[in-house]
Amino acid sequence: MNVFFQLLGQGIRDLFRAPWSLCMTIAAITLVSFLGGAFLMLVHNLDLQIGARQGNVQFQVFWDAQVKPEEVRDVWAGLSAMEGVVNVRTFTPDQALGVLAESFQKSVDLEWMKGRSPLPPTALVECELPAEDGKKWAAAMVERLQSLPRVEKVTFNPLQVDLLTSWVGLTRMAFWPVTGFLLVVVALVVGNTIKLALLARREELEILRFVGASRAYIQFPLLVGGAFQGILGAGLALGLLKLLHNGIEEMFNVPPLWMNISFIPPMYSLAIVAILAAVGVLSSLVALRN
Amino acid sequence: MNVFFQLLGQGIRDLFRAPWSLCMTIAAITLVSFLGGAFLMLVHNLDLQIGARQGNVQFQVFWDAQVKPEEVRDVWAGLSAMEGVVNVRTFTPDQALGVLAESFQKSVDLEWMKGRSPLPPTALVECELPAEDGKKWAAAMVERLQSLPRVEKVTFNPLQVDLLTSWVGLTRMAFWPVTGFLLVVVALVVGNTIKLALLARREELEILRFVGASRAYIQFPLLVGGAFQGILGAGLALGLLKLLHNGIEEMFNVPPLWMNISFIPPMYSLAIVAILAAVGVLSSLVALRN
Amino acid sequence: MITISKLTYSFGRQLALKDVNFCMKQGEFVFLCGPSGAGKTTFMRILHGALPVQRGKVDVAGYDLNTLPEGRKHLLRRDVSVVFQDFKILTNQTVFANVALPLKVRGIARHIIEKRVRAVLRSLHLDQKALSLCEELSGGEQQRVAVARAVVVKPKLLLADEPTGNLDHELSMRMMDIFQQFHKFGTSIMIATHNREIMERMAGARVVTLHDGTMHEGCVEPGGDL
Amino acid sequence: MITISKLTYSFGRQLALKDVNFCMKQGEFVFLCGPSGAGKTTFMRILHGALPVQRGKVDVAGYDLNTLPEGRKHLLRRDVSVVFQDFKILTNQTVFANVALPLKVRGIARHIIEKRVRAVLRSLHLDQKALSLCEELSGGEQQRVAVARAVVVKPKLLLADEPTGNLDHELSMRMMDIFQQFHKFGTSIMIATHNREIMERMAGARVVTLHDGTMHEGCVEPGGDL
Ligand SMILES: Nc1ncnc2c1ncn2[C@@H]1O[C@H](COP(=O)(O)OP(=O)(O)OP(=O)(O)O)[C@@H](O)[C@H]1O
Ligand SMILES: Nc1ncnc2c1ncn2[C@@H]1O[C@H](COP(=O)(O)OP(=O)(O)OP(=O)(O)O)[C@@H](O)[C@H]1O
Ligand SMILES: [Mg+2]
Ligand SMILES: [Mg+2]
Repeated sequence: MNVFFQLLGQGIRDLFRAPWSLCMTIAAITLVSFLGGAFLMLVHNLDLQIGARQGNVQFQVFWDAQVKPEEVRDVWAGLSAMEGVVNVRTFTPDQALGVLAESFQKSVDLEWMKGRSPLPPTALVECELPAEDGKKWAAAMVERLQSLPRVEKVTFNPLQVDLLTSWVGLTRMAFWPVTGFLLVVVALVVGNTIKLALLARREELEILRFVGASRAYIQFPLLVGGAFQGILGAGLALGLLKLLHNGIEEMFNVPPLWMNISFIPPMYSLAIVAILAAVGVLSSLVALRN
Repeated sequence: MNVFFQLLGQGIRDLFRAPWSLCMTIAAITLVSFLGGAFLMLVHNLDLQIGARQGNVQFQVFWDAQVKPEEVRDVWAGLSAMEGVVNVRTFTPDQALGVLAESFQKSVDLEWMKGRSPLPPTALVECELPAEDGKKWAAAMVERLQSLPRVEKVTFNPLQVDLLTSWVGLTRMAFWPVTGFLLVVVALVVGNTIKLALLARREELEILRFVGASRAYIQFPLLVGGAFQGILGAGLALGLLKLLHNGIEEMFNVPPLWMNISFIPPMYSLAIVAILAAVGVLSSLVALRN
Repeated sequence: MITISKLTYSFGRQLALKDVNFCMKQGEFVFLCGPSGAGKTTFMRILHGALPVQRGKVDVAGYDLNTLPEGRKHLLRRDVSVVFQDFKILTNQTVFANVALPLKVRGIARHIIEKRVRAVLRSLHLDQKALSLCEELSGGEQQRVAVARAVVVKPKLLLADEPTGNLDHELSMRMMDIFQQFHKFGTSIMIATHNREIMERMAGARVVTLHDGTMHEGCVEPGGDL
Repeated sequence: MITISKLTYSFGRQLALKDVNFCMKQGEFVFLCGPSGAGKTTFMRILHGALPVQRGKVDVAGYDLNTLPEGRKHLLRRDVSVVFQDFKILTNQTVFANVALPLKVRGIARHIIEKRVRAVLRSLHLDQKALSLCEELSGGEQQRVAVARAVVVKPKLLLADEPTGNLDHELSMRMMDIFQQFHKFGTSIMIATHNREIMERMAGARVVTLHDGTMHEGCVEPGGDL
């Protein structure tokens, strides 16, 4: 047990004999696992969005353009109380105009139209579709919305869910290749450092063998070194990812996305650390074999 | 002269004795100089935009919403022939609606409004402001545009130029710190490789000294090695940058930007290669000193 | 202790050992002679498993080297100590660390290591240098560190390759005294050497001579040539 | 050739040379003796500028080592060749490349290098090994490579540190023959050695002995002790 801890310490101390090389490696691993983590965060958040929207459907309600603001306001207040409604977003004519102006990226000044916007009041009503008879229920919902005062038109668009789903599918498809690629890069980088360390210490390891050190005694510190680099790199990457997350958490929480970016769950973080440690150990093993 | 070329070859051959280390370094240099080059390309293109728009001003022309498409079409055709006009972009009511729909990112279906868009026809007229009496000229221009048939409103907005200018100023301000930082990173990376190479060859260099090699004989190949790494990394980075450029050349050539991305000019490319070569040599020198 | 029959070894096309038959009983003391390039070092490297047995049968300290797997060679090397011709010490570590190394890899307790290393260093006049880095030692001092590291584990078999090449007469004799002491306590010893003085000291000892890869038997004749 | 007065050198608190006065005329042949750790290697390292002159005055082959700047040391080293105790050969290069190295750094033409290296290798029985990597050589062969590299440039002064430690009697004598040949052609030679046989061969030669850092004069007495 004593020897175990001694060799553990040895493995880490040995790395610091070439601090430059170690720094470069850690930097490379951190960068790569950061990219991987960011990708994972993307997938995770898409998953969450899908989970939140799965089976939901959006109804778009357009009022008569001539309706008074006061008239719709009451109706809007009542919308969220309707059966099956999950989320309601509304646009006054001026709000719609604002979105339009934004889309021109200020190259067209629409300020002068303010107060006499030609656009109609609009609402996006998101409903949870019941598991059975979804279509019938949706038709009934359209009818109910249509019957609200001065509504001109109601459309609904289950397509959005399909689009999002297919995009997530694409990301999922890319997930394993991308992850695999990143892991290979990490393995190469760690393997390279360990190989350089081995090269620098070839004589020392030969001497260890000649004075009767067992294979485990020689190799264990090197494997520890590999694992340590993986863990350190992964830890730093997670730290950076958290920083990134803090930066962008609220960024997409604006129309028309209203998305709150979540950090990857603790299990994933643990998995990243574990996988990088494993890759470190494996690539050390391979470096040792050659 | 013979010895010169011999030592030149030696310097490069020596690098390939540690091909792994060389690869990592070249990769790092390439990455860093690629970032630097991309940044330079950004600055260069902003410069070009500024150059193109300097002193230009945009007039926004809004027609009566009830005007017939045929009526405006003739007027639009005549716009670019007006004195001082550089560029004209026009939006039919449906085109404006399309931009609006896009801004909702398809979460609001505006298809049903097609053909009965409530938006007015619009035009963006970009004019070159004469060096003198710009304000007066602009006022006259507004008047001229206003007098076109069925025009409801004309606004003009010299602010855009100021905004762009100030942004370019910001980038310029960031230019030297960012470039400096990147160069330091390159210097560290090259210096590190050279240092590792020196470490591996410490004995060999000692032996060279002991058998009567002059300082130049020993150091020249190392400096060549540094320069070679810098040049190779810079070359690869420029290649990558060209690829990036091919990919994004047309990307911003869409409303409302209409920007054609230019590649950095040959002089800049040469400068990048030269600077990286110099950094390589310098960091080798520093590695030698310690 | 050592039983070898028909051992042949070649580096590529360079034949280093040719049909060597050799037998060494436990507790024997053998000098290995021969001109430069005769194959002495090659022979010793095969004995402790640094080179594979290409042809023939080799048995050392109870281990059959023809079949001993790489993963178990450390067991052989715990019974067989080697003093290398080029020392093979860790130059960036202290004398003490070098001599303690073989004890450390055997998992021996720290206070025992301390005691045994000190004793060996004293007997080789290295106690002053215990905490010096090996790269700061003179050639003779480094050679003595190599010997100290080999004997500190009290091996069953000691292979010493030219252990006195950098030592003056007095120290060479001192080293032979130490070898003889270990020999008395049962260690089998094989010394490859060019040094006639130390051989003459051991009148009557067994001498085997390698020449162009073949082995010849003999013994030290008191005061004379081989 | 060498003029030294009151040379003192210490590694930290370890005093290696103490108030050494020494003079060597051009064409002299000197043995440097002394027990292990006496300071022989340190003395030689100072002579070719590998260690700085801490105290005292040293003049070698016309160069004042007290003032010779680092950038001009290679000139000194083109006149003074050294055979190092630990060889210092490039183990990952061939014998030929190693011996050619000092000629190459002097910018000598390839065909001349070829001729001179071949000749030196032949005289040291290394011609068979010219294209072998040095790490594949036996200890004695490596030592001969080190000697070949030192003499191939026909130096004004040759410093040889224990050049026969790994050589058998016959080769040691052969090497002394070579040294004597160079000596005849005017090279000044200083050999640090423990080997009495090669000293006895040069009866009457000058011997200086280092002991605990101080130097004593003497000469080889024919057939006897020093
Ligand atoms: N790794 C190798 N590859 C090729 N040839 C080798 C290798 N090692 C040794 N040899 C050759 O094998 C022969 C025997 O070498 P060895 O080292 O056993 O000699 P030795 O008897 O120890 O000589 P010395 O007294 O000079 O140390 C030599 O000719 C040497 O050049
Ligand atoms: N770099 C160094 N740092 C500290 N001490 C040193 C260093 N080099 C040598 N010494 C010490 O200086 C003393 C003289 O060493 P030197 O190598 O000159 O001895 P030597 O006469 O050549 O001995 P040998 O015959 O064993 O080669 C020794 O005690 C040695 O330990
Ligand atoms: Mg040998
Ligand atoms: Mg010495």
